Amino acid sequence: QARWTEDEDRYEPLLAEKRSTTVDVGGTESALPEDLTRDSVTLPDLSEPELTRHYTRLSAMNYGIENGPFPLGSCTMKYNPSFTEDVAALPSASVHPDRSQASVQGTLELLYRLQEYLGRIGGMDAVTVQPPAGAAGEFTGILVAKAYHDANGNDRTEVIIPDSAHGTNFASAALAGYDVVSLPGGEDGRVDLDALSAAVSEDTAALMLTNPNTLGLFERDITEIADIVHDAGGLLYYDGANLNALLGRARPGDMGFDVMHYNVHKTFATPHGGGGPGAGPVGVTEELAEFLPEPRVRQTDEHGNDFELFTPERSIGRVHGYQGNWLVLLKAYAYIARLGDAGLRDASAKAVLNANYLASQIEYEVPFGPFHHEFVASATNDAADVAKRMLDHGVHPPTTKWPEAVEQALMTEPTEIENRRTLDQLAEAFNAVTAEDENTIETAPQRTAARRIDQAAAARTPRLSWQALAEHDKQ
Amino acid sequence: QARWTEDEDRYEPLLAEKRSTTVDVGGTESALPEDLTRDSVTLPDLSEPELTRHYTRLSAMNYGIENGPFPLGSCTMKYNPSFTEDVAALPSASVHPDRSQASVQGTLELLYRLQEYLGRIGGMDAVTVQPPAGAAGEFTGILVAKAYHDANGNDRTEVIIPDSAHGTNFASAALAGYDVVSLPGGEDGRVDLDALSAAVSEDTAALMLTNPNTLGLFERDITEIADIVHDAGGLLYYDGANLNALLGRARPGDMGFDVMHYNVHKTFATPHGGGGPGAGPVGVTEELAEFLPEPRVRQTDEHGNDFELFTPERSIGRVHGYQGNWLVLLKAYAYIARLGDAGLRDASAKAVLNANYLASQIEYEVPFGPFHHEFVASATNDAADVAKRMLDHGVHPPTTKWPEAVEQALMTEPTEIENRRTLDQLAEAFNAVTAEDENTIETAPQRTAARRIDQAAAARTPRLSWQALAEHDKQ
Amino acid sequence: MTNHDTGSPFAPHTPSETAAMLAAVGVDSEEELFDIPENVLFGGEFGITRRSEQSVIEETTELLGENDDLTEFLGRGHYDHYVPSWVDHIADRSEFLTSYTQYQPEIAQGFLQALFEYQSILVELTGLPIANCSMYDAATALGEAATLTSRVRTATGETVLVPELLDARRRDVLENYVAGTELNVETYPMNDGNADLTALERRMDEDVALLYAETPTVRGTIEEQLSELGRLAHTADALFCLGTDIVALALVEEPAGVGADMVVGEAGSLGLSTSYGMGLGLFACREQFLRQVPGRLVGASTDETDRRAYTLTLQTREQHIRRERATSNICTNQAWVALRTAMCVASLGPDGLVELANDCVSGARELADRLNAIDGVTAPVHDRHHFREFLARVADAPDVRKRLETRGFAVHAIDDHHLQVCTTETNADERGRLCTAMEDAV
Amino acid sequence: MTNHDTGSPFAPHTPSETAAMLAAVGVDSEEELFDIPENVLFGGEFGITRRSEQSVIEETTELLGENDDLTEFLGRGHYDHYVPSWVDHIADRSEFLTSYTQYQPEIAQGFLQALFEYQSILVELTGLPIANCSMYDAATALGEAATLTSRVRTATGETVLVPELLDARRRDVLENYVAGTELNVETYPMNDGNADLTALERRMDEDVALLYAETPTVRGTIEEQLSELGRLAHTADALFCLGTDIVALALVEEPAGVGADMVVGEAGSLGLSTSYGMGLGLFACREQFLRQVPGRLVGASTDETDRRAYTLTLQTREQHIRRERATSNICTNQAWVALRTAMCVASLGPDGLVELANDCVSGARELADRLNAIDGVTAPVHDRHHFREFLARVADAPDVRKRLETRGFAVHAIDDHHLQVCTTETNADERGRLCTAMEDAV
Repeated sequence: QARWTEDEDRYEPLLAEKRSTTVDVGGTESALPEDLTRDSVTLPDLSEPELTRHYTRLSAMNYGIENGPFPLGSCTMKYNPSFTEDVAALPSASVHPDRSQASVQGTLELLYRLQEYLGRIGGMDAVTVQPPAGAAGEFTGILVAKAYHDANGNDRTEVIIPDSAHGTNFASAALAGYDVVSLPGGEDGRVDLDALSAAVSEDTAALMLTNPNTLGLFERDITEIADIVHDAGGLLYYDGANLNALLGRARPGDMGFDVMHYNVHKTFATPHGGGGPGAGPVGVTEELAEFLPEPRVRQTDEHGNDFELFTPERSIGRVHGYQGNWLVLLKAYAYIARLGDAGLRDASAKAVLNANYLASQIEYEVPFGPFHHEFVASATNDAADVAKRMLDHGVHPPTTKWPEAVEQALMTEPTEIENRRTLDQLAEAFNAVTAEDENTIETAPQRTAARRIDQAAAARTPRLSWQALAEHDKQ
Repeated sequence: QARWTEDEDRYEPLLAEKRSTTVDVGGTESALPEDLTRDSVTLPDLSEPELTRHYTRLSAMNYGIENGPFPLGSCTMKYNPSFTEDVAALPSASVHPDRSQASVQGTLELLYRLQEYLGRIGGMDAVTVQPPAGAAGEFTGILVAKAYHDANGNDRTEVIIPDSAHGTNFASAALAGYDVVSLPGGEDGRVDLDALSAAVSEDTAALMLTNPNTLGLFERDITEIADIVHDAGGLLYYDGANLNALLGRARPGDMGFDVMHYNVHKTFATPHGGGGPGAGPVGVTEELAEFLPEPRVRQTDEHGNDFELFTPERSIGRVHGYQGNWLVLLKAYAYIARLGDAGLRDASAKAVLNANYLASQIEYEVPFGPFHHEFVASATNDAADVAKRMLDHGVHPPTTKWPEAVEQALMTEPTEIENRRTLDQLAEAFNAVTAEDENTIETAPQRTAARRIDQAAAARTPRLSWQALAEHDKQ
Repeated sequence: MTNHDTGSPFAPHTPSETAAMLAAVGVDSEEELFDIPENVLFGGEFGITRRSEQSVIEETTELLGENDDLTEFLGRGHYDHYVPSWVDHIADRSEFLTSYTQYQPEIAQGFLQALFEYQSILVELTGLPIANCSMYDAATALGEAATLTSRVRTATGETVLVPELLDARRRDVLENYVAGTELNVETYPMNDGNADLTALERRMDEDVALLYAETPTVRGTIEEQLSELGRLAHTADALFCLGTDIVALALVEEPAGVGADMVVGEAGSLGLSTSYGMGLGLFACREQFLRQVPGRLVGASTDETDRRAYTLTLQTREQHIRRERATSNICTNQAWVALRTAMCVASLGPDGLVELANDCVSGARELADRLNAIDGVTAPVHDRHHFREFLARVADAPDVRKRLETRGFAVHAIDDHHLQVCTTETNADERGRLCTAMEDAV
Repeated sequence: MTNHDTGSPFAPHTPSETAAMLAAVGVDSEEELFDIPENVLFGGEFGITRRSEQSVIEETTELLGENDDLTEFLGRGHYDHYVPSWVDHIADRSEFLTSYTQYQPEIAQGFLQALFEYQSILVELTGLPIANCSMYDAATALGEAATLTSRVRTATGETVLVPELLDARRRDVLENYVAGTELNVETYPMNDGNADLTALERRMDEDVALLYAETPTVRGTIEEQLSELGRLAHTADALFCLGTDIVALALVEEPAGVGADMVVGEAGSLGLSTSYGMGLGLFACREQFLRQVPGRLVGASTDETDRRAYTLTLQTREQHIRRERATSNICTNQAWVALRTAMCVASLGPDGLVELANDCVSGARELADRLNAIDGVTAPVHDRHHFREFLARVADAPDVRKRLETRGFAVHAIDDHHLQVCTTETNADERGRLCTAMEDAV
């Protein structure tokens, strides 16, 4: 379609630029006395046809999983089946969080089943579904670890995190009040056992580990790693971002992990929604179960009221005002139920096959291996530029410049949903860029809704609202 | 977005080109003996992610009402509010047509209410909602007229239709077995009373009239027209395509029309669906009610079964296997209920205002007037070429080269949903084309998903299936 | 402030914009724009209250809630199959749902391609080379088959022969479609649910213009002598039109192979729910009738860049060009349903569609066997293969139907002693409960 | 044939494609691709049955059908407002719903602009120049306000002062957020539902780092001394954080005008239904805290054609760059809810939003008056202006709550003698029936 460009200054006017009205507040029609109200409100004032066109046009300037491949490493951009949306849209799914437990037995049973499913999938004894995102799960897990140590009279102050870990690991540990000990990676891209042995001490509260790690490598020495941490009295935390690689193949609980979080918006295909909402349930071993956030759900014997909320004995309290992102949890349940054992096991197989196949088709160096659901290729040009140029080939590029263990990293995770043809086309996009001259790459993208955006200027002169923008444009 | 062009030959491969599989039918696993089955089936064989991408890409190559203005004359492309879709998606809206009447009282009441609403809006005494489209409504109305004449012992053979009428009028009359008498338009673009007087005779079964007509002109002499037809023993048929111009302002029943159809997919905003489904309810005067198709709905006194289906005494029978396009009727009901008197009356006001405003802003001759909800501008270039070039301005062009009373006609109906700014932009698109050189216009469009398409070749060498296409490409 | 709370909620005009536009036009009021003689001006009210979106949804939800919540075992030409969620979501995208007929193909490639794919699916399933991109429903498609017959026949025959057991409504529509032609409609007898070939052979003569048969029949039986029917028609120099539906087509004999000149029927069994009878008329025919086909056709061509592109084609057949000499009066059709149906077929894939068709046979067989085991029920009544549905003999069919309804089930009572029961994957889980209810009801 | 009936339904590989891909990789089987030591290989089953889409929908529908169908008059921080249909339809477009965080802004302009518009709406409503583009919910937003305080405070104070009547869950979350800081949480007393200013003034000293107040309060009262609260905080060199919600903001005093340094609260009251407590944390603050803001910020810039374009900005605050020194650990947030909320605000427009806020006051007043007229009920308990909700005194609140539930209504029982009742446009039509039920229940 020809884009409707209303003028040469912008791609689509802001709501406020289309029509905006100031309404007086207070006065005779007000339900409150004037001294308790504001003076006026100025907001966009558009009709429904105007609004639907606005947002339809905005949607056309946005790339989603149904537009093409989305191989962002560690993000697990799967197809989000729409039937899970239908389930979440059921009127009976929308109840107020302060309903009596007797009146929401369906919701409680569903949460209970999800706790059970997640426990089995991760090999964990107890699960809370409250954390509303992966980072919230990490924070929860670390608070649980802290509560455990506190309960044992251990005042441990450090959390060890490999260099290649997700930034949230560091921030979550810090938010929980821990000092972060950064662990440099080994030469093979995995944890260096000697470095780990040197790092652990009686101050070690936990080691946070992603497995396979962000290079897609399985931490083969996981048993030794667990022993080192456990021997030092620490706990082993599993970052679930890469769980899709292991579904039905290996379980964190079986590897010696004590705490883990699940990213249901990755592994279990709930939509990312342009950044959220997700959900980050946390699973723990029996030993840690009593510290989980309240409330959890359990089965009871009481007749006609088969499920109930309860507070674990030494609960850390809460990490969300209510029960987290319930609608997201519901979608995750529906997805897991749809796949079952066979589907989950096939998902990891095809995710790993796709990553390996794609890597075999691209003309980039891929250091380290054998990788699983993702690989990190090394670009000869600036990786960010390469990504921009890939946009011109109609695909979403990989995650760039991270992890730092690979120079000019292109961290690539196609997931199981891509077919061979699409992977070939992705490979063509990768390979086409290598053949192009520097100028083409540096001025990319040319074929996208917007051209390359000046990010430095955005940060240098922050314009974070239409009010600020109007002010700025006046000057 | 950059379009994903898989190759240089086509914009998006066909389903069958993506993956196709032949499956044997019959044999040991078959539920039927082999001599009762076909041998095999060859069909596209794709997974859900592949399919959703296919259709999402196709949707991106299609222009709908939420993409921009859609001023097709006589098509009344209104905004289609999505809440009517929600209503149509209610599980309780989907019942089998052979349900007992007692078990579908909700459906029957809703149909009854719609019959009532439509009757009031058109000034008609009785309404059937069975016809599944406007043309089906015309066919129904003419069959009703025929049954009426037959019942009165009159063997009338002709239907009179003004030259400027929709093609369906002619075809529907012919399908009902009538000879069509074409009535040339008067100099003012309206019915010429003398010509009409000359055309009517004892053979005249009906005059089919659109009012405002396709030039947007109200047939001012409607009372005289009605008298002429009625005096000759004929009936007056109202084509509802342009009813949006008159909502709450004038009613066909009050003008002397005996039969009319409503296009709910025009006037009452049910979506066009790329060509259908629509619905074409028919309203008639008391005198003709007994001839309407069966079944209709009426209110009863019987307790607990307040609405029932009945067969009008001398019904023409049926024009659809069941009750027509029920889900469309349901949406029309919801729309009418949303607007109510005030909204309907405002719709016609703004529709007529928008047409007049747009006409005032374009540099084209607009012969005839005063027009109402639509006008027919005259292009100096080939109207079809002008339309193609307007596509490059990101808007949908008007209906072209019709009605023939205007040379190089651009039949334009913006409807009430456009705001002033959009109308100004439409006017700019109109006006920009006049300033362009012939070559630009003749090679337009340049900015659309596909470029100008060779329609002659399509008709000369029909390739109407992927099988035919593959055969053709082989040669 | 916009006025969307007082006038049409979908007209965006603010009072000041309206004023400015009136000024630009050169009038003082909206009323001035209407050129309507005083004597036909409407001064009244319709008495229709303007309601909020929330109110309309509540009202219609409540109203439709008056429909009893029954599990339906109903068929007789209209069927319920599962529609995958993605079909709803993507068919509802406004680019599809709110678009118009593809008069500007350059910005309608998406819908055109989807309709082309729909046509192709029907070509594959029928074996006939031409399929249009929709009729209203099976009944009107049959009507169009008859009018096509009247146009292409050079012989003298004037009779459309239809099965005795044809659904009365379908026949009613057919009668209206032939009313304007020289054709008349007569029936041929049935034997144990299927065509009585002996009687039919006796009936066939040069007066027959069109022979129409169905498989499955209205009673759900599979017609076993399709080739023989085709032969009888062609021997009498008549056309042979087969009525069927899109699921059955995946399993039964290929229509082209049994001599069908035209295929009509219901394609919306995939893609629509029951929808109170809303349909999608399937229409396919032989190559030589191409210029006589009713309705729209999408064809492939190329654009200026020589890329493949699609367009409505052979429009000179249609009413907007040919007027009273058009092949049909149809204009607005069921395009969006055709889109949904193609999506459903694609979603099933060839294996899924064939499996579904097989399940229609085995599911009916299973349910008939279970009902037959109940004292007082004989099922199936016809000694035939059945597709989805079958007859069950009971002592008092209307009474049993009512009792079943009280127990939450809807079945047909087609005469005093016969129920008709239809089962697909959408009610498969309820078969056991139906049998239990039937035990109580007979 | 695809294998979507045996493996993952969403992995498109046919067996032959799988084989070819394995060959291209150079292995014989999928298992070979896994570099997992034998001793941690999982050989078991989860015992989760693979189900069809139809089955999952039926199962979850049935399961959730176990929830009683109650009309809710519940609030206490979580509210139900009508979401227009178009918001659902357009927010569900896959381009929005299935997109990722906007790391490639050139193909994410749509979502970025929508989030920018969301931020702008909050800037207008709070009067504060900085709003981020979402926190998880009101409780975590409050937690983040506290950690921000701990980062920006140069004074020595270590106490976060919160209202005595703060929702316990909100406080619980706050406690966890401050656990890793030097801060501790204490309460100040309330008087007839609002802050007890006299007591608070006595309490304020240099130990207070952050003063938190809410309007409406958890009991639905409008805080009448907001400016005074701001003054008390600033006098003690503490920050003032106001908790509120997006609807109330359209009516109550502008936070910037009463000295709020930060505003937190629930923005999802518009855009989400009750959703069992799913939220959208609102976060806005003064300019000087810009570099300390938690969460994502969208900023305007230009692209190479000098057209305005949007991008995530000031990312050096965030965890993926700053790691343990980030302003928060938040990564995945509630972006899609923010999109919906902005759509809802736009749908209401300024007049609609203000009207809705006024209705929250008058609706609560009307319902309280009607309940008060019932023997045995006193409402409202607090002599304040209320927003949506209020307390009602009855003899035995838990008992009355249960009786009302039996009659189809859900209200809060907050202690032995007090119910809390919340009303908005979504239950407005049921107020009369609630009153009737209450007459029976007390």
